[in-house]
Amino acid sequence: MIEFKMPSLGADMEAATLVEWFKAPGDRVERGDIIALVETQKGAIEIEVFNEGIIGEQRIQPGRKVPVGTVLATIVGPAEEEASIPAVKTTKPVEPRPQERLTRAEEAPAPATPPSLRITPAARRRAAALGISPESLAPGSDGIIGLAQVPTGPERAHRRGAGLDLDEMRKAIGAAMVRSHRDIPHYWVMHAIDATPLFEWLETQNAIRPMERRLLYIAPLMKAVALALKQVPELNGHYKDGVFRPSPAVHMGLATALRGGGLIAPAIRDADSRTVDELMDVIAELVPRARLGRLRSSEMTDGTVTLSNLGEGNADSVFPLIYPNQVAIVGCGTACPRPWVVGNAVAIRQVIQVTLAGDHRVSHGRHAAQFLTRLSELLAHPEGL
Amino acid sequence: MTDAELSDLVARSLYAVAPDVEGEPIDPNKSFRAQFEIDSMDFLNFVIGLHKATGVEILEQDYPDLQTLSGAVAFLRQRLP
Amino acid sequence: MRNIADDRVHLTREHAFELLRQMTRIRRFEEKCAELYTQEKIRGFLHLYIGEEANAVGVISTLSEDEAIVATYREHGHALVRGLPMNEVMAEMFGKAAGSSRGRGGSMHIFSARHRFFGGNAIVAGGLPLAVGLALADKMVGIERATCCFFGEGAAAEGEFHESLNLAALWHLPVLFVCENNLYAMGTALARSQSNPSISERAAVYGIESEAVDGMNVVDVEAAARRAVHAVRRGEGPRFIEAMTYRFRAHSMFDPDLYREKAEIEEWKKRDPIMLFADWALSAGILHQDDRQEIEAGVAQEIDAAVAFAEAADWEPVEDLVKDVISPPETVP
Amino acid sequence: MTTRRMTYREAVREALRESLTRDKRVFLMGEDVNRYGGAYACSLGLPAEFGDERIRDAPLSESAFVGAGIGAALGGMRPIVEIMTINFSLLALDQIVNSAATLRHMSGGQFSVPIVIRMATGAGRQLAAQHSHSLEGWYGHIPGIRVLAPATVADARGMLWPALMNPDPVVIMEHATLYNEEDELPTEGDMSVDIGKAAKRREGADATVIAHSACVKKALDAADMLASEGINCEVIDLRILRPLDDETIIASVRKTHRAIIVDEAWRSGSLAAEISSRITEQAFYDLDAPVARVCGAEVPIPYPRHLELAALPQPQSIAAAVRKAMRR
Repeated sequence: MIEFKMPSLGADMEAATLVEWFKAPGDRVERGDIIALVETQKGAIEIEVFNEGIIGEQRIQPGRKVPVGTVLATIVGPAEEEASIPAVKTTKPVEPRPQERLTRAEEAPAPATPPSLRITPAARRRAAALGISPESLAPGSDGIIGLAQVPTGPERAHRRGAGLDLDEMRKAIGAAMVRSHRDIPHYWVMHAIDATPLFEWLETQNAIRPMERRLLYIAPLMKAVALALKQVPELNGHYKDGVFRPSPAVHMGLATALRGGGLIAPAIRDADSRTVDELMDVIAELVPRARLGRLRSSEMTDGTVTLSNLGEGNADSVFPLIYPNQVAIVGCGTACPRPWVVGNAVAIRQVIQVTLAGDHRVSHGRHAAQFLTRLSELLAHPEGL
Repeated sequence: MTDAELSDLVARSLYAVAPDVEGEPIDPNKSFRAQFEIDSMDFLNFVIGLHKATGVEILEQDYPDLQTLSGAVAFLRQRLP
Repeated sequence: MRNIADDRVHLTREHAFELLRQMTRIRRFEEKCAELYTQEKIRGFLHLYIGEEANAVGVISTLSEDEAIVATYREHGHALVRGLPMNEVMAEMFGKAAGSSRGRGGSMHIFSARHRFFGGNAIVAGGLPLAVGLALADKMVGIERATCCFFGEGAAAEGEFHESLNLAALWHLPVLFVCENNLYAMGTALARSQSNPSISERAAVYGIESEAVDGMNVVDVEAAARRAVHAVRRGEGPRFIEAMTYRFRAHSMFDPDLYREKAEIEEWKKRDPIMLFADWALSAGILHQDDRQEIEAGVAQEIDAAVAFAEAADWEPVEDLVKDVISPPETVP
Repeated sequence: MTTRRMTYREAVREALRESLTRDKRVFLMGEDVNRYGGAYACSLGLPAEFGDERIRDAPLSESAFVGAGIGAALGGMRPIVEIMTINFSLLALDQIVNSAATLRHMSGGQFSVPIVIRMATGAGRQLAAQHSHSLEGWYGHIPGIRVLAPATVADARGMLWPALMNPDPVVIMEHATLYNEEDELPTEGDMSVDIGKAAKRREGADATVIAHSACVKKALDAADMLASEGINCEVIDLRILRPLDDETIIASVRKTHRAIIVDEAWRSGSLAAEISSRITEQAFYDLDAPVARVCGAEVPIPYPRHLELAALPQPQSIAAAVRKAMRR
């Protein structure tokens, strides 16, 4: 049986009204016979049949408007009295789809300045690179902030927090932490680690090293943290637009306090694959530079995780907030002598309380525990770092 | 070297590692850390600077003697030939 | 065998068979296209040539293979007679990459460089200047051959028609202009648009020898074309043929044919060029009933194969969308 | 290297002579190119050297002779078609847009149309509203053709041959006020120039002035005026209007942070509008001032001298736009 359908007579024809049947059920039709008249938006058109056979059922009665492709009637083929022949297939052609839009709308940045502020795009960018808020800049006489109104670089810096407006930095830290607190579902897991082997190893190392090659404990600590993170990819990377992207390398932001109250976390790239000595060199070069506001933009933005070490003060432990869009931060308290169970006895050991803050959208406590366990193993054998 | 010269040398070494505090007066009996937020990294660089300027060997166990301006001057006076 | 050297028609059995076969190919091919159109296999505009087959067949059978053809958007027949494989033409109708224009042109823009078939021009009269230029190139280089340009009578209202006829006559260029006068420019009857309905008379005022011929009679068309094309090749300047013909179908698929009387169409259908020629050839004993069946069977087979080919062919990848807007950089000095 | 002084007109003529000599497929066709010597006398003397066939007078049938040029190109020739002014080219627009520009793509890459179409463009000679317009931007809109605008004598001399060797249709816009400009050119050697890149006509750090054709000279005059005020302009000569050389434009704007586009054509929907869009698309964060445009007034070009001058970009108006971008 063949289905005779409302034909498509033009790309702009969507439907038509059946006006009249020229053939009745039971009539024999030949290829090319006119069998009906339909009314389109362009006028009445006679429609022809492309098969031969006998009209079966007429499903649509005159006066009805139907879309293209609607079955108007059935036609029984000549050799079809008993056997049934499959209907003519009228599958639609696979239309080549227009290129799909792969780009997603970027997360709209929160307006950093009130709309009334008139600042050129180039000036806004330079200000951002210098960590300067546009509102703090004095516009030119025409009320516009252009490149001419933005300091050209750190050399214009004033004392304390040279090159950096610490008030502005405070605001920026505040904004980032508000966002962190608002958007990231944090959890914290803390573990006390016996770091005595680390300090003993350092003491022997530094005793035999020339002064310029001496190590601070931050260098092996960072190496150990980086290696431990490598084992738990859920703690190293970025979460953005609902998607977590783990990072194959560990670029470790090092939270660095600035004299005068600022805080900055320049990234040390590939912390996991550098030697302890290399890390020491990088930190020694980076920290003074950070304090002068002479960081490179990549160092400001490339971190995949952050290490916050309060080891120099008298803090037992720290519960840090994750720097968005990272997914974890490691906080270390001050190493201090504590009673520690060794075998069946209590001994005095140098203990560091290490806290891992994680993003619950990406990881959970078990990941943190894995990390802390691994870190503790690594610190037990500092010579292996 | 006079104490005044040694004091000047210590100050210059400090300013070298923390140029952002250069010119600020130094309280001779207050620790650098408390006055200028000098951390262990700055301190290590400071010690290296003193060594380079004077040739004096400084061990880790000497570090506590070098936490203040007056302590550092006394240490150097004692070690310098 | 195609005989292009003679300026008279020799109706051998072989030649008659070929004339009938070519007209039948066009007819059946287009009937199939109409069907495929209603099934949405073919889209866009589809202008059928049914009723006018004698013109393409009569004229093109007098041309050599290297003589350029410029045609219009109603050019399926011309492409097939010129020798473009039906598979390629059908794939083009489908918009497939195996089509003669890689599927980019569709029904209105069939091109083939290797057949010197220059389209497929959907701007009425737009092809005339191109034909003049092709002939100019031949003349400047010294190649003695004709360029054949087909167009409808609607083109005679365009400035490009007059400019081109003037140029061809002025420069004595080897162009054969063939006006297929089917009496309607889309829905406008000739008498409603032209102060003088004789197109051949217009050509004559440019000093171009012109002739009106019965476009429903393939032998008459071929005879006129033979005379004209030989004169053109001999360097006698352009010639003009006005073939009086009729399309049996509407202008395009989506056309209710409001502008002409059914009786008029029926009257013309009595002069169906295929029927006329077949009846004559049969009664004259040149062809036999078996020949007709052989032709129909062969054509049906060719069409089935072409549809299968087009169905199976691939679409051009979307990545190639902007390919060939301009030449690839490596070909640019 | 020895040089000699020549006008833009002579440069065009030399280029025609070179092309006709180097390649037998080349011929020149257009209104009054033979007996008259060309409306702008570019082909004066050439018929005696190359004959009537190759310096071919055409009737006033822009559509037919441009179309015939396209046909001849399809037939293996390398035609140069001259259209007297860009206003008249509108009569041939059907052939340029519907045939020359489409044939390659529409035929699935089977045909190329190696035609060169030359036309005079622009205002400045009191020829009023039907001989003075700058419609280059319209041609710049069309994919499938290349559009050149020689602003210097060297470009007038050197663009034609590479244009002829290009397999695609090339339109060359010769500004009517430039024909009498003079410059020194080498007496020998290959004169061909690149027809893909824009050119930096003046180096500067403060603002980028982008111009083409006759406006390049005006932009350079403006830059001289501004230099005495301590403003250093970079002047870019577009040279090629399609495809636009984004790279050169954007690199300059990234450096200067300011862009001023000079275009003799009407502002609305202009080439200047296109360039402005590209700058904001590609260099938005580098901008220290809104992109500025100095365009022709939106009127049919009037006949009287003072009104015609007022309708066109001038060095003073260009300088004013630069000062505004500098917030001076």
